[in-house]
Amino acid sequence: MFDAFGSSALLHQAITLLCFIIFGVALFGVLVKKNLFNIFLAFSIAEAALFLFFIGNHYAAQLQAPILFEGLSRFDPAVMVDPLPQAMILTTIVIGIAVLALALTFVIRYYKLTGHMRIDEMDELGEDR
Amino acid sequence: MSLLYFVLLPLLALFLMPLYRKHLHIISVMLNLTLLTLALTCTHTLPMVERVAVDLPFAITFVLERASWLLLTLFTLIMSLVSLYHLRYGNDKALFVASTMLGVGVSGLILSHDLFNIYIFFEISSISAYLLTALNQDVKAYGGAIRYMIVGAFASLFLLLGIMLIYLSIGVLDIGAIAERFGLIEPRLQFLILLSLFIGFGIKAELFGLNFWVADIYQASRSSVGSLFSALLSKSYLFVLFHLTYLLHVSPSQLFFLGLIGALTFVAAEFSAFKSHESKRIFAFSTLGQIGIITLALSYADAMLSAAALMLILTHAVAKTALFLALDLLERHFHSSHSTIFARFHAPFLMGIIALAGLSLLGIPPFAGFVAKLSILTGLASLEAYGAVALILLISLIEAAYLFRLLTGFRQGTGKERLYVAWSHKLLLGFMVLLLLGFGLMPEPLLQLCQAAAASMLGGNHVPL
Amino acid sequence: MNLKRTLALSHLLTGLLVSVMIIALLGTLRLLTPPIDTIGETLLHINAQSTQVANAVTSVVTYFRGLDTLGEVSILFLSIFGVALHMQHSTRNLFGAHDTLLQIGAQVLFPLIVLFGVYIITHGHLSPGGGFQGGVIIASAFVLRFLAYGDHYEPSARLLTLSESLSGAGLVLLGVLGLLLGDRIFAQILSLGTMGTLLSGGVIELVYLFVGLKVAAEMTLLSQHFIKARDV
Amino acid sequence: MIPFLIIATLLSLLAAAVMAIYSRDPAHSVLSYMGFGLGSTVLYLLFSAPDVALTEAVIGAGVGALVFVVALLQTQNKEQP
Repeated sequence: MFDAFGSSALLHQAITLLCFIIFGVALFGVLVKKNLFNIFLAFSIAEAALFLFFIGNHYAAQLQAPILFEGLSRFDPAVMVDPLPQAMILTTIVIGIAVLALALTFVIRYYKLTGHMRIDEMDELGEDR
Repeated sequence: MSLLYFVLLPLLALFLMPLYRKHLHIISVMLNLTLLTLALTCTHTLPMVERVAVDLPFAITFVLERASWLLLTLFTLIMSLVSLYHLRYGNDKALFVASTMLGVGVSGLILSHDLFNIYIFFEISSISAYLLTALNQDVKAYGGAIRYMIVGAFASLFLLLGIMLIYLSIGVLDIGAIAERFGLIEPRLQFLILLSLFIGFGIKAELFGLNFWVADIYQASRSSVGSLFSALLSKSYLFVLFHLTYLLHVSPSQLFFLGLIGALTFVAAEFSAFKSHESKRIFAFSTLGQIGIITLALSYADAMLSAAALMLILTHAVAKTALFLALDLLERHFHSSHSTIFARFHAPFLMGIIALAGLSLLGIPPFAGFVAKLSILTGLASLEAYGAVALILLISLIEAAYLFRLLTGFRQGTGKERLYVAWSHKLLLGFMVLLLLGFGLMPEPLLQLCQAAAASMLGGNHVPL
Repeated sequence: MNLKRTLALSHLLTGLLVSVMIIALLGTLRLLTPPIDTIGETLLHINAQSTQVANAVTSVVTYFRGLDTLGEVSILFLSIFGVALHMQHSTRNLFGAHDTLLQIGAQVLFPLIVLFGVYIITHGHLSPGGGFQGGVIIASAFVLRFLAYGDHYEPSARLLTLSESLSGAGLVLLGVLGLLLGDRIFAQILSLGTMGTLLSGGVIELVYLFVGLKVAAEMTLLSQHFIKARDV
Repeated sequence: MIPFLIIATLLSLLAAAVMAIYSRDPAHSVLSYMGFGLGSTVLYLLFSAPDVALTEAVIGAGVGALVFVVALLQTQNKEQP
């Protein structure tokens, strides 16, 4: 029964489906949660789901990491995973954490100034002051 | 001359900041003037193509052609003007870092031809915009910045999704190469990719349905920052959106959809501006209105209309910068930006600047704004899009109504304060208005530049491999 | 306009767009087929002769797409600058622990963790890891000290910003040097060495060294500012 | 064997994501978020991307969790003096 996912196409579809369920759950959380803390957490998870989707779709059972170890002697796309998506995701993870730290800084400062961090009570902007 | 200097020089200036932390305002002016000079010296060597790292056709490529050169010059000019304006206010570290990075982000956005690289510059410009919004460090600023971060996170999420889907289906990132292979993708997947790219760039370019946040952000930030947002940020995203649209040869129905979005943006923004009484919100909505017209004009993918739209981008950016900088002077004095402050001061020069820039924004004859709007209208008429002509004329009446309401505010009120305006600021604002007047009286050279730019933008400017 | 109504409207609109996207996505899942020849595979082919680096991901990150890494480093700089700006004047450490055992443990572990971070950075071109990962590991050694000593441990913020800025400037100067001596950013101005040895890859190693130093300083600054409460 | 490990890890990630986002207690959220980071590290290893796995471990699960924990502490000590 372990051969059921032997074809990588089926595995890719399962990975894609699950990752997009996580993505959808997280985006739904962004829309319904009112706490800024949970909103940014949900964004972070949605981003991570996209990363998993991207890396997962480049995986295949016969492929190895794009690093020359003892067993391997040359770079060959037939036995190695595509390195570019990994480099892209590496970059994007760092960007994600940078944005997250800045966002949480703003949330903390906002909380210190107003005493709450609920998005539906943020009403300091608008027409009449 | 390498195109990478537009990115590397500001970064070097930023990273060396601890060495001259007392003179950041002077460094900022010098840096921006240097970049402006560099941009101007590129005029004779267009188009320029530069590959980063390897000489492969699919490596990261920086391209400077007529259209992006026009925008790059505009951006460096506006950055120089804004940094000159801030020269009087002394050393401001946060403003220096955030505005310099904004410059890096927008120049990278229009120069780069690699989609993932565009994403990086997209993030750079977004983060500097968040920092610029939170510059005042009060409740309003943090509230605005948090809202901006939430919509910005949505935008970057969908842009990332679009890029991933493109790489997963055709395996390239260079936008010229994507244009070549885009037809190989299954049509439904094509639609999905276009939709995610549209959501990503549309949110940031402040298009209808995705722009509910814009007025709040402008209101939360300083007026001088508003000039950067309105002149640089939204324009660069709009440029990338349409660059991709033209390159990918989207179907006529999708172009029509973009035009419809543009028209809706225009109508909704002008009505909101009419209802508003907060001057920063009014200018924000008026920026949205101009973006609507530009989107409408660009969506016809017609040489003459695109040239007119580029002209409108240029004149609108200069006029809005002048307006926002004048408003910043008022805001620094009165600590408020409600439109009633217009009745509380007496300063003939400043009032004249606001009136003249407002007239150019509206498109009144001796100014450059008139030439731009007229060529958009004649272009639409030559395509027999009389509905669009009627719409623009009709809604412009609303624009006229609220701008005149704002300007007549000068004549009301008693017990006016005399407002002192420094000579340097008078020179700066006067220069901008003279620029508008000059290009309004002699529009030919600018129109020719815009036509050449539109031709290269519509021609798809495929990079020779 | 009423703010609550605007918010509700915006939620409705974004929700609508998102649900359309999700439905469309679930329908088009099966259409995704892996491409035949990607740029990544081309890069893998030319990796051996153009960089002499055993870890292909490293060579892509630092050489083929070095500009992305430069942008990423500047994003990190920008974000940490914002954190430091908005969290300055913080006084009280949130973790005021004075556990002797924890302090001894921190004393013992500190050099080991730093050494491990340096190993990860300098072997980035041979094995998994590199500047970002190693930098964060080094920073974690400082975080351990913050936790153990509370308010009694304070690395010089000036030194940290200086090392962050100078390593960033070094990275940019390396790019400019590549532009001036070679004809492109991060051009190989050093000899490549032989693949698999510690001194291989030429400029790549220098790039990761600068990145590692910068990330270590930045992450230390980040945690230093974050774990202090500011009472407004 | 590995495909089933991948699917199982993804399913547990889904559970962690739901816990992290929809839990009412922020402490549970942060713990589940850490779990999510560790799970995705395992997944990247299974996908033969050790570089990304290392990055996710130190940056995603390490720094991300630190940032969230500190934000949690900073925004709670006002309510319980």
